[in-house]
Amino acid sequence: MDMAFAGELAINGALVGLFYALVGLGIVLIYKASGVVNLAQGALAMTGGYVAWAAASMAGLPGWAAVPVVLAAMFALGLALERVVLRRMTGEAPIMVIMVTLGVEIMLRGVVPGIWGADVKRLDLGIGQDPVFLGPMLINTAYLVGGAVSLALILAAVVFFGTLQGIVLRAVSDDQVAAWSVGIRVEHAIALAWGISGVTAASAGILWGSVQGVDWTLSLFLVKGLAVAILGGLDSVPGLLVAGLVVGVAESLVGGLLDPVVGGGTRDVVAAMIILLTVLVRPYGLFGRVHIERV
Amino acid sequence: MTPADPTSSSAPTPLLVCDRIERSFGGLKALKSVSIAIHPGQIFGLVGPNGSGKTTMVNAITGFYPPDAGQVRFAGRDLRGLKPHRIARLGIARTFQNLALFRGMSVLDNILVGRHLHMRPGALPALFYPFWARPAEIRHRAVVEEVIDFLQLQDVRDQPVEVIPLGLQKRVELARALAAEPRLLILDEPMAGMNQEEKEYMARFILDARDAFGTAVLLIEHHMDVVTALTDRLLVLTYGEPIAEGDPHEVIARPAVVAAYLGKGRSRAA
Amino acid sequence: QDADTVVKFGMPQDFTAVYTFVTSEYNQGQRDYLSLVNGRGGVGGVTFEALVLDHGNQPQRGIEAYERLKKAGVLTVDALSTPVSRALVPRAMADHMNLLTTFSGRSDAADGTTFPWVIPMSPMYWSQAAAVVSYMNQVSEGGLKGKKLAYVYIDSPFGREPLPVLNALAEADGFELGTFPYPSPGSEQSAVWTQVRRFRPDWTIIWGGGIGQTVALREAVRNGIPRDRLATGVWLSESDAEIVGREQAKGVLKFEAVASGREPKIIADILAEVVAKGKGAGPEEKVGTAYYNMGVGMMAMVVEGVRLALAADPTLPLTAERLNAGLTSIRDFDAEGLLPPTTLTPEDHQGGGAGRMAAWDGTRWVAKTDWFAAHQDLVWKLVRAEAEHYRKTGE
Amino acid sequence: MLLGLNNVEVVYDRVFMAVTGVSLQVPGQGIVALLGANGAGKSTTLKAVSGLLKPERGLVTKGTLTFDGRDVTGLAPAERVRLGIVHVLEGRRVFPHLTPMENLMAATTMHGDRRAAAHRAEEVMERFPRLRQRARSEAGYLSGGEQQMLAIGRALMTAPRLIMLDEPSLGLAPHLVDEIFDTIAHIAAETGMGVLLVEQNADAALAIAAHGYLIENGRVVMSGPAAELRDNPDIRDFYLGGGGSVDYARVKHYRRRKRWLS
Amino acid sequence: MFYRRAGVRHTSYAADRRLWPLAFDRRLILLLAVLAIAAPWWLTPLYLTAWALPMVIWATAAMGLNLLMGGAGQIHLGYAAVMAIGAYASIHLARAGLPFELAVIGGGLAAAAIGSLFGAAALRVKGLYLAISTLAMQYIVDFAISHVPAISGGAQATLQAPPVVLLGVIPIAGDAGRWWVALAVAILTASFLLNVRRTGYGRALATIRDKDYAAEVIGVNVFRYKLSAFWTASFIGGVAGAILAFCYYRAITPEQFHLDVSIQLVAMVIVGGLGSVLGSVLGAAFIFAVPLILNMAVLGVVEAAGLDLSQELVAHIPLAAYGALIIGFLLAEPLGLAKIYDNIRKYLMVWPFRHFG
Ligand SMILES: Nc1ncnc2c1ncn2[C@@H]1O[C@H](COP(=O)(O)OP(=O)(O)OP(=O)(O)O)[C@@H](O)[C@H]1O
Ligand SMILES: Nc1ncnc2c1ncn2[C@@H]1O[C@H](COP(=O)(O)OP(=O)(O)OP(=O)(O)O)[C@@H](O)[C@H]1O
Ligand SMILES: CC(C)C[C@H](N)C(=O)O
Ligand SMILES: [Mg+2]
Ligand SMILES: [Mg+2]
Repeated sequence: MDMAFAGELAINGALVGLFYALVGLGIVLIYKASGVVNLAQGALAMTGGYVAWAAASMAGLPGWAAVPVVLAAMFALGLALERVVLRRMTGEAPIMVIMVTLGVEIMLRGVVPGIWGADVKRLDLGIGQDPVFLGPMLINTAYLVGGAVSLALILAAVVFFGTLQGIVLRAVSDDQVAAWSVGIRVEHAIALAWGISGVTAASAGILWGSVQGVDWTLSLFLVKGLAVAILGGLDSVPGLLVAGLVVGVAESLVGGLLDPVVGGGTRDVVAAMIILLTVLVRPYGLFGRVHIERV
Repeated sequence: MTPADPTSSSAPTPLLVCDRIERSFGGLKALKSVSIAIHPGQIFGLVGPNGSGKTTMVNAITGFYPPDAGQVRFAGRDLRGLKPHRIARLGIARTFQNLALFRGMSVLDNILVGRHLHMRPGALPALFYPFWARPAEIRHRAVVEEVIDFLQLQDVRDQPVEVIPLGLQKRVELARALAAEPRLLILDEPMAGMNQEEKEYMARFILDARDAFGTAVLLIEHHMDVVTALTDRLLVLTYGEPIAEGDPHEVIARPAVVAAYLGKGRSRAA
Repeated sequence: QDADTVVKFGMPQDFTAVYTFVTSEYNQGQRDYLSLVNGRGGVGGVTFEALVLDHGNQPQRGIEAYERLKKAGVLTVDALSTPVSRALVPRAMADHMNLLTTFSGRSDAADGTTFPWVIPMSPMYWSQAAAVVSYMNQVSEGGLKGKKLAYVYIDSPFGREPLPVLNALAEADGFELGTFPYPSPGSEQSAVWTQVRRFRPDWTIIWGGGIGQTVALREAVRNGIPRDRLATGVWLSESDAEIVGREQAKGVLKFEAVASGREPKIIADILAEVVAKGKGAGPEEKVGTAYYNMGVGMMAMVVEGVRLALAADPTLPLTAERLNAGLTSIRDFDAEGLLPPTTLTPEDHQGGGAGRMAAWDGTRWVAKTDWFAAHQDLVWKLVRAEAEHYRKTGE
Repeated sequence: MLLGLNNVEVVYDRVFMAVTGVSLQVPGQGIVALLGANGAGKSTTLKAVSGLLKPERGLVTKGTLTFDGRDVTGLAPAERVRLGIVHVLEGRRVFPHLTPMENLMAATTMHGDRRAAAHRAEEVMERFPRLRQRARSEAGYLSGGEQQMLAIGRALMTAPRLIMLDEPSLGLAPHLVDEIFDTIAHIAAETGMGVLLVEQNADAALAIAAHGYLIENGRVVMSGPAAELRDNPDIRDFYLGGGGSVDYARVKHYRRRKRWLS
Repeated sequence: MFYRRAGVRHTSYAADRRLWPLAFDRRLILLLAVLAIAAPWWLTPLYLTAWALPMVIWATAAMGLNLLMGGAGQIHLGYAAVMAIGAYASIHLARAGLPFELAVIGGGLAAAAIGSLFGAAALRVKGLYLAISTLAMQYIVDFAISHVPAISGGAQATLQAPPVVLLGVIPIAGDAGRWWVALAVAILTASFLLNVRRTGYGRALATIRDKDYAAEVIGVNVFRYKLSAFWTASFIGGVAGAILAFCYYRAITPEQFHLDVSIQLVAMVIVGGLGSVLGSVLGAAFIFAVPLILNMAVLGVVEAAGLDLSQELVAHIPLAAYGALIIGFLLAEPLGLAKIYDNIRKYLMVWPFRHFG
């Protein structure tokens, strides 16, 4: 096999995998704080993309200048969602709360394109389209930027969970009632997680929106983010990183090598197989914490 | 109701024999060579400080944490490699230290599941309920009503199990275990969180169960007054090691036991 | 009752899911054209009404909308969605409802004898692919013989559809065909394009819709595929070029079955008589886009069918049966230059399969050829075989 | 009075009334014991004070709660902790995936001063040396007694003025029960905290308490100085085992239950 | 008030185990059954074929999924794939000449076989990790169907369903006939599920729902019952898929069973109420009908008010409102529509008092 070919596939795959991990990061944050899997994470990413487009095209800001505005707005949206919707569900069974986030996803999918239009929007961050060449290997610049941003955010999250605030968040995810009993403002902790998730979602939406254009399909990254988050272990940030790389590289390599043989888009299936197998071998994902069950 | 002097080890075959059981978790040796023998109809006490391995012992017997070394024999059968549900089928029932009732089910249904191993439930009987499942349901229901009567749970029969008080929940768990008609009943701290009166009730139920069904009982309890009164034989563990075994009154007087477990404070009496 | 003088068309379409990239423009064109005709007093004593519903690309909602529209008395249903159209075929066939599957739906529906009630009225994907290859064959020096052609497609029945045509033509024209599927919806295609680059194609065809197309176009550019050697079917629009970058997209080729731009007379008329009076069904800037004009063109054809039906028998109300007969008697209709001259017959529901190649010049689509149809013998061989297969097995 | 409950009524799930008008007082110093049978409403009362009813769909529907003269009835749980009310929950409820040290640190969100928090953690570790031994293990794997110590230590980290303990002796070995009660007595004596102690182990509780309340079916049916309660014949019978020595092997079959229905 | 409970006495265990101890409930059920059977005479064809028929089929599927999710506590995100297996298998069987009933059962069996294969994952993983494994199943099945022409039906990936012929002699051609077939299957499934809950089987499933270690000690073979739950639920799903194909779509294509359908099914179960048969029906009705109703309502309002809104906005408002409704209902009653019904019923039962106890 041709090394340059495999190398190019692997590198671009890894970068895309990091991007998936960025979507997954929001899911993991919220899960760690509240034990809820946020199915609206994809729709939040879509919203971030739309808001960026609106800021850029309506307020006339250049793409990159709109970014901080959008991140702030999405932080606020995350907080608002927690305050208005999720807070009232505290203490309910996780599956119900997950369903509520699905409701949020559907609503955002209606509201946002309803207001700004469902046709695909152009979002230009000023990232050049010319590829970077690594010897014979062609690396997508936008992926490079996206991968770097994801990596930075994920590392920041790893650091964060070592701080006191991080411990508090972990405590909240362990036992909300106990957290209340020792004076932790559980609502604030969860709201913070939602706010940050809004930011990571917006980053994802903006980065990918600049690659493919902004429309509702950005919300489909939910599935990839979810897969990566679960593969890594829903409550593990470092796990995200590894899982993102695994999924990205595998999708890319297997897709590249197998598709010509079987004549089909095997990528999604391969990702599905990897997830299935990994979860069978490691039931709590690669790095997920084991549920402590004392009998 | 005079149990055949179970303290004498001359009784022919023990029902349960644990021979030099060992079990560790990671680096922690939770059980270091523990052996016990329980005879039919005997109430065997197992005490020790928190974390001394009592629950682990129960888990080793019931197949949750199979021993790393040593052997468990029940009614002459080697339990090695058997899954918990297979062991349950052989006639061992237990309750849990931290209640493990099925939430979302009524008290009645919780006790009815105790009959599981005497039933043959499946999807098809349910599909043809009137002729297939109903007769069996009613038969087992009658048995369960006896248990309910026995443990005086009539009032709460139809309540969802999670809303009744803890003490009653413990009783329901006992009822569930009894409904299985076990030969060996393992009770892990059945009286935790009970007041005097409730403890007396529970004590009575345990004795009655033994007397009525001839069940052997392995009892873990921190209430020493209860333990000394009910058990025929007592084993004390600390750090996974047996430090004393024998007649309960005699055992609790040993200085080692007092030092490691009892202390000398006021709770001695309680 | 004057209800008899109103002819209703059902437009259950996908405004919220997979087809969002086309539906609103297409539907705007359809309704603006009906406004134009109504503004002029209608045709043969009837005026028109469009009943629009969203089915979100979900078959069950499409079926509900279909049944509802049927009850409302529509004479045609245009679902603009492959899955929904497929789910409607058995019903339309049983109910004798004109199911319009313009630019969507099964290719073998071109066979009117097998599918009397399914009317594509537009070049099916097989015809489109054949035309694209035939164009490439013409403009390459020495034809396609010995050349390499890459086909990069969305891995769905729609994307796989051209494969038999391409394979047959590869054999006939002597080029090497490389096929590169990417999974739906195509947000991420880098691995695919790495392979394409290594295949070193002389020509590349991309086949997808919406973001799949923009991402493909971007990746093609990035991987150094010359844009004037890159072509696709009807699903590439001004807004796609906009997203990729007007300049970056320059030169890319597409097959168009309806003229784009504002020059065609009907579009100019709409601007003057509908939009200028504030009766436009959508934003003015969309008037004259490729998808908008597709909506106009197909509606023009349906209205022409109504005209023919009423010319043959002016009794009102008009029925679906008579409209079907009217539609299949359209001869050389070109909607004043908007369409290639189109002839529909009870046997041929496709209408000739003609279109033309157009290139993006940085601001608009510019025609590179005249209207032409290619390899219709081959296409019809496939159509007949598939239709035969359907009749035999129901597949 | 540090804490005052005035005719508090609690309804679960909008339909089930668990506490039907409880009034009690806890002074700023010393131990108050709250006794009662299973399901009498002891835990519910404590949850009403700490504000932890909401997650169980419970609601204070009547009555008022005052802390240090202030009405706290509508306050969020975290704010009550900031005022100085802390609740050690029944069943220990440590954070299972955090280490003992992290468990302690998680309870310091209300204190800006990191150094003081670290110091306080050090004190707790001094008080419960066992926790230091298990410092690296996740708290979920600690034994029952260790977890109970951790729970009490964690509560102390909030620097409370009132500590409410819900059955701290539950499931503990006798020597640990002694230890825990000693600790509670010490805390009450040394640090000048109010303690509200819910216990089934009435004997031990009344031994260290100054005052006691007896609650039945959601109502306070008896109250008074601990010594008085200890001598009350009914209490002796039903909570203290008739004065100490019960022969469990011979307990009567169905004892008539006495109810203090008013 | 309406639901008189006073005077209801059970004198035997059999009576105590009845499904509906209250006479009022029994009469209500009877009335509903009669109404449903008579639907072809009082419903217009539009509502019969495009509303009632699909709803009753979705309700069947939701019941199957609810057995798994509510009954045994196993989340399944690939239930549409299970239905697809049933649909494709039954249609291929029918086209191979098998009578309709056998083809449907065959579809159910095929779905059960493959479905429980995937359920094997449930033996290792729990909760969300299981959910993701079933999601993977969805992708794998989708891929297999759409990439094997022999399954999906040639280049056009469409398969026509052969006409339904009952018992090999009674041809079912009309809407009414198809409705009765679907209704019969739904009623059968519902009665099965209602019975499951009051038998040892249902209880055994419930034990593995939250505490599988406690299930083990009473002798429940968790391994077997989890598999059995997957088997049974997949069988029902397969049958529902087959009925969907034969009676409703009449031509099947891969898109009819994609991930979004799986998610809709999960939504039906949860919005309806976990573990409740009534909930499955209400949930299916809600998830199926609300988008349609909203669509019409928004169109009506826009038209009546003469609002000049863009077609895009008009099309998206129902979607937004639909999401908001899901949120709203779950905020109001997280236990689902069935619980809302139950609350109302309880309220009427104790009326004029406010609470029990
Ligand atoms: N699953 C497990 N993983 C790791 N360690 C465990 C596990 N289960 C028990 N242990 C450890 O094994 C030791 C013995 O625990 P065990 O639960 O048997 O104690 P016990 O005697 O029942 O105590 P208690 O009276 O508090 O119930 C403890 O140190 C405990 O932390
Ligand atoms: N979450 C709840 N929902 C409904 N009822 C509840 C709930 N929690 C408690 N109850 C009921 O409220 C009453 C009082 O319960 P509480 O837990 O306060 O009793 P307790 O005195 O603490 O008993 P225990 O000794 O068992 O801890 C009981 O009858 C109980 O069934
Ligand atoms: C509009 C088209 C790009 C969609 C295509 N007909 C499909 O089924 O995927
Ligand atoms: Mg224990
Ligand atoms: Mg309590």
